[in-house]
Amino acid sequence: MVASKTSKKDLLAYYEKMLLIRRFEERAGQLYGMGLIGGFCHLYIGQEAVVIGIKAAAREDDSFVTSYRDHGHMLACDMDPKGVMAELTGRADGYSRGKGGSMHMFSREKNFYGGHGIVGAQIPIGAGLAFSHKYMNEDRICFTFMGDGASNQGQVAETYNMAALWNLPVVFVIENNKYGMGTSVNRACAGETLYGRATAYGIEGRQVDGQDVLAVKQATEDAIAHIKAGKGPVVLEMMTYRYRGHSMSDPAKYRAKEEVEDMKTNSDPIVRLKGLLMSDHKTSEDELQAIDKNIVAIVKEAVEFAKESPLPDESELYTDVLK
Amino acid sequence: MVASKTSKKDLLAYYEKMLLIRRFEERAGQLYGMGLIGGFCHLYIGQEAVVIGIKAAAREDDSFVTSYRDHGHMLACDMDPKGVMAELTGRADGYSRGKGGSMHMFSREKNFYGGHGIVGAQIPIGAGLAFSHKYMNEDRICFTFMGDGASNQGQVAETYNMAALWNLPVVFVIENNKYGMGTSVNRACAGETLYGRATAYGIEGRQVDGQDVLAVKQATEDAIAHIKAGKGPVVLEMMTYRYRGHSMSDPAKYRAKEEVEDMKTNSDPIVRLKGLLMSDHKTSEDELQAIDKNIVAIVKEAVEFAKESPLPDESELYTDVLK
Amino acid sequence: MTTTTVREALKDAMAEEMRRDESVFLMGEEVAEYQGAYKVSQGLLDEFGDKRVVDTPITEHGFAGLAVGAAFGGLKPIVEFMTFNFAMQAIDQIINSAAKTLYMSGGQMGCPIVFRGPNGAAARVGAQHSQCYASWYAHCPGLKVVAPYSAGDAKGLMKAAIRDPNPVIFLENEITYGHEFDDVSDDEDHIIPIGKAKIVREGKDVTIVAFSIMVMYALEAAEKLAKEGIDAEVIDLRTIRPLDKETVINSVKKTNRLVSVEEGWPTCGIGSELSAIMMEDAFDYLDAPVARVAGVDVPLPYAENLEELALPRAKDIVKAAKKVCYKL
Amino acid sequence: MTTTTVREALKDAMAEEMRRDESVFLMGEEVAEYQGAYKVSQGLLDEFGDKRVVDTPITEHGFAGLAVGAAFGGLKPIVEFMTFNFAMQAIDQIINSAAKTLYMSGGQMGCPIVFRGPNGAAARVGAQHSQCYASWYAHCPGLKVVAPYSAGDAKGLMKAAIRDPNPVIFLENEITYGHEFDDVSDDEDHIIPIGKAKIVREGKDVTIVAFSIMVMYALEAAEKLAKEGIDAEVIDLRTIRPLDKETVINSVKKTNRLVSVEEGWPTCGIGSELSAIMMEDAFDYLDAPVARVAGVDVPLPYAENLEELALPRAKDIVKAAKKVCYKL
Ligand SMILES: Cc1ncc(C[n+]2csc(CCOP(=O)(O)OP(=O)(O)O)c2C)c(N)n1
Ligand SMILES: Cc1ncc(C[n+]2csc(CCOP(=O)(O)OP(=O)(O)O)c2C)c(N)n1
Ligand SMILES: [Mg+2]
Ligand SMILES: [Mg+2]
Repeated sequence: MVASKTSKKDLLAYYEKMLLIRRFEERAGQLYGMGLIGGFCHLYIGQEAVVIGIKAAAREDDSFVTSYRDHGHMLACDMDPKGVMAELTGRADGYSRGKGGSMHMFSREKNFYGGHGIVGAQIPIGAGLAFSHKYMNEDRICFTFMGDGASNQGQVAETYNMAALWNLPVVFVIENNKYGMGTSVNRACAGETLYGRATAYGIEGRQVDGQDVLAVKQATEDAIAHIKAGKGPVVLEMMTYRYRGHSMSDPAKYRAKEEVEDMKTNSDPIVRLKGLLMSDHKTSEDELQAIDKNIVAIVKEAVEFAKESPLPDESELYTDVLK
Repeated sequence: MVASKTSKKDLLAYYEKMLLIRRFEERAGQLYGMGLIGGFCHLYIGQEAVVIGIKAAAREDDSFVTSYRDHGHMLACDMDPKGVMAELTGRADGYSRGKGGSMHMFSREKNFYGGHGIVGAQIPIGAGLAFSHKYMNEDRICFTFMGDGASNQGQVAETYNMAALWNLPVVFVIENNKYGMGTSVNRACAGETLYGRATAYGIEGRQVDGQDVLAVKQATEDAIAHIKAGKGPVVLEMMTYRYRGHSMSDPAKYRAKEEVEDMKTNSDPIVRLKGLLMSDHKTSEDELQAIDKNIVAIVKEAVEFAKESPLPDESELYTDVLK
Repeated sequence: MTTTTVREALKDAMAEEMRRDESVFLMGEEVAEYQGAYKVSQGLLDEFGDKRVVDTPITEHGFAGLAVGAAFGGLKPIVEFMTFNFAMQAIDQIINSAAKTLYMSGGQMGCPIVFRGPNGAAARVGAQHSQCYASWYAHCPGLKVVAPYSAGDAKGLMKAAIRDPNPVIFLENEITYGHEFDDVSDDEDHIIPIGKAKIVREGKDVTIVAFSIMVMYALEAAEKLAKEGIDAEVIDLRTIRPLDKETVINSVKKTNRLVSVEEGWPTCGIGSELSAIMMEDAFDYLDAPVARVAGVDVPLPYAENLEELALPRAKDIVKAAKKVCYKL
Repeated sequence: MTTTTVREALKDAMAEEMRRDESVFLMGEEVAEYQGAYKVSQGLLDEFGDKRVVDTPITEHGFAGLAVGAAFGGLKPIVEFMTFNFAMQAIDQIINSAAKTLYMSGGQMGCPIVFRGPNGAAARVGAQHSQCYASWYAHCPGLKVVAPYSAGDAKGLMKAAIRDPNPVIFLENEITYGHEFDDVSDDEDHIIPIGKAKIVREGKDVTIVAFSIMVMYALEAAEKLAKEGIDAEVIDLRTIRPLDKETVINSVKKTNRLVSVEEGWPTCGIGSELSAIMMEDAFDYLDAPVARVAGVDVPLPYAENLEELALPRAKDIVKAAKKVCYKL
């Protein structure tokens, strides 16, 4: 891990948040298995350091937008785990009142703009959010997340071009978790790197160890400085990994068990941060266990809430089509 | 101009073809003014060396596909000027029996696959032709043309990726004529070069003086060698210029008269080749005038043919919807 | 009331709304320095500057998506498609992002945006440049779809569309851009409500429903029919979604006959929908089956004679009206 | 006849045609190594190799366009869209390049291609993944549009689609992939002609027209209606374009009543078209107005109860049938 100039307090906060995502999603996976969550459910487990490292560097009013693999981003943005879980179960108290589901949640209050189900669609949307920030002189940045598979979509290239031409305050975050569904990045993506495609448009870019929350934070700080200096948008290619299948229905037979085990053992972002906390900051097992317990309680509460929340009223079928 | 290893005979053939395109289009412009051609009509005048230089290096059975600015490519592919002109006037003897018009002509026999009106659409189509050539072990290359404006379209990036991944025998030819309609390339295209966007996908690319038919020919030969050596697709960014407006209805006020005059005076592909023919190959004015006269006659004949060809029979309205 | 062209009416509507609301901006290909491919945005760059009148690269999918994001971010984009044919490249963002997000967010995220540009056939521009998208967009919940004919309606509806908190598809017509009308209000707050049809000619024998440039042919047909003793009522739908059933039904209650007219292809068209509405809500008032007049079910040909045959003209409407009046 | 699932029937059809014709190949996301997102292409990579079963990047617009080019070049591509929702990104190539080029070339350039994949709602996958595109594609000349229900029809029509020299939109249904049918022919040359509807249940009191999974609900409704003394005839359209008017009209001549059923939204839907056809060709045979059963006119909600309410079910069909029989 990159040497830590970050305070113990902050590190513990990141640890707590990453753990929240992990535990929250583990429970979501269980609820899916129990039939309480339906349709698609894409878990973020393994990638937690990416969104937490970015959030650590971002300003509270910076905007976030991502794909369907979005629970981690919502929790990182401090959206209420209860509301997220209730949406997963399709209940009235969910963020989208049960009408959106796993892939479609939003919180204007927390500057989280979805949750988008069409691969690639969120990328011009993110640039558009950045456009609006700039237009309104808000001094906000939009963090726009995409997968390695998504980075092949034409609208990504179109967006790079516009973002560069118009000098938009946007950081494109490619979460390169090595697979787009069952297709490994080398079978789907020509060229040396994914960020290099943005470089061709004059956009600053680099690869980052996405399993190291501090490396992510540092890279994000650099990106923010670049943008604030008026030098234009930035692309960060986060090298990361998803432990689970693409969605709950994917047995993930396209990769060796060893590959997954190796990542879990040697590159887990939570384990790594835990190690740092213990070695450099003398954090005790007890301290960490207290956090863990707290997280488990929060998640449990969210699950209870989500189970008890009622189904949306039938009249909801017809509302929110138009304003 | 690049030093000429090309025979006088060949040079004269290029000269003749470039002149055919020029005179043909000048007449087409006139017919448009007279109301004999309707709708859109995009002239290629000024860019003739690009398609002729490429055709000079290509094999006869290589396939060509381009946008709506396509008359030059048809004539380069040896399509009959009569049939092309008759299509422009919307007559029964046109290549598309009057149903396609300026933007939509095809000749399987001459390996010309259109003529496409949607900016960017021909690029995956060209890669698909290359895919079919490879699939059928035909040893043919597809030359896929696009404008600078078109090069921003997302499907271009998508196609670069697939062409590189699958090692398709395709040469992407960007005709960078400095404008996409009224928008100059620097207002529409971020990044240093247009070919550089393909390089990011591992595709070989370079810029070429598109006003020099021999430079174009040489670059094309190199590209073909690259492909035949199994090294993958190539992109050539042809630096060129269109003298006329975007289409017949464009007064082209977005650029200085001087800019156009400078190109016409100092970089005209026909004038340049003529100079070479006279200086290095001792071609006489008489020889060249004979060619000119012949071309004028061919074009005149095409115009007469197009004027006399009947309108399509009314029953044609209903045919060719399905096979 | 002022006399002006549809082109100017649209431009005036945009300019007035941009003056009124800082968050309104226009983007699209050639809208700024070129003053619009069809000059609808003439003068806007001069008045509002390049922050609010934005030339885009030729990347419809990308800039439509970017505009949706800008709308999510609090702005009110007007997106010009050079023609609606090119919006097919962007239609995923229009339907999946702009139209569906309000619902998918349980009402939290609105998308106030106008997608506008010429729709349908111009003159001799061939099959790829001439499609009418009215019925495709009409099909989709979460959108409003507008297609005015007169300059006054174009202005009033454009202003309504810009002020509307929902995504609005605004279908213009290239041929009518230059047509003059004397129905244009000078009142900067004169809004024409979306969702209301207009009776443009009263009559008692047959109802002819049309929209966009087809209203012109419907009126021409009505004149011809009058000479033959048939008194046609002509309704300009103006809005395609939500469709003003009430006005159409009330008219049919009087005339007992309906002819629908559209430039687009017939199958699953607006005329089909009108037939279905008549079935459901006016079956007992019909003295004859509804007749559809629509573009011929082929890609639009380039040749002058074929193009003329492919598109609905007054004579086709006359024929259909006579048929439903059993006078053929 | 063999009993098999729709999934296997589709796979067998593709495999047989690929054996028969070297120029047929399959491309799409996850069709090869993953064996298909919904396993429709299971085993094809093994048998035909990666030259003919091609995994693509997630670039619908690009690979659809590439496939069109391959078709122009002499191949017969089958393009799988993981779902038809994602084909919206590619729809310009489908309509402007695949459907229109034959006409624009005066008959010179054909585009023999099949675009296939699941259409409409699966289970709880939300608004962006559940749209039915039947009416959009039905609208457009130059295409054939097929949407079978049974495994036998799926196989026979898929074979017909692959052999067809025109672009065919082949709308499958995710939920029926696993459904078994005993109507599957083993004859490798058993083709079901595109453009022919099928009477799946004979009856005399009311005609119910459906396609794709809605046939299942229509049959269920017919059983329920039988118990209430209403004898329904159920027609499976199978092909949406060209629509087999004759079979529908002949049925209505007998029953004098029509209920149309589709999962998609009602406006400008297939039901609207059927209403228009009835107006034009069977008005005098109707004893009641045509009733439309369609998906509720909203983006599809995720919540279990709302989703169930949004989609047409047997009870909705029963209700509509009783209404047109004046037994409600
Ligand atoms: C346009 C579109 N095509 C296909 C899909 C189906 N799909 C959903 S996620 C996915 C893989 C995306 O992979 P990647 O971008 O790497 O993101 P990850 O899932 O790894 O986070 C695919 C093919 C879709 N939702 N949208
Ligand atoms: C998808 C699409 N968008 C817009 C247009 C309108 N249009 C036609 S040509 C053109 C400019 C293209 O410029 P470029 O690619 O540089 O080619 P050039 O005309 O210079 O040869 C535009 C905007 C179109 N035909 N298709
Ligand atoms: Mg991935
Ligand atoms: Mg250009």
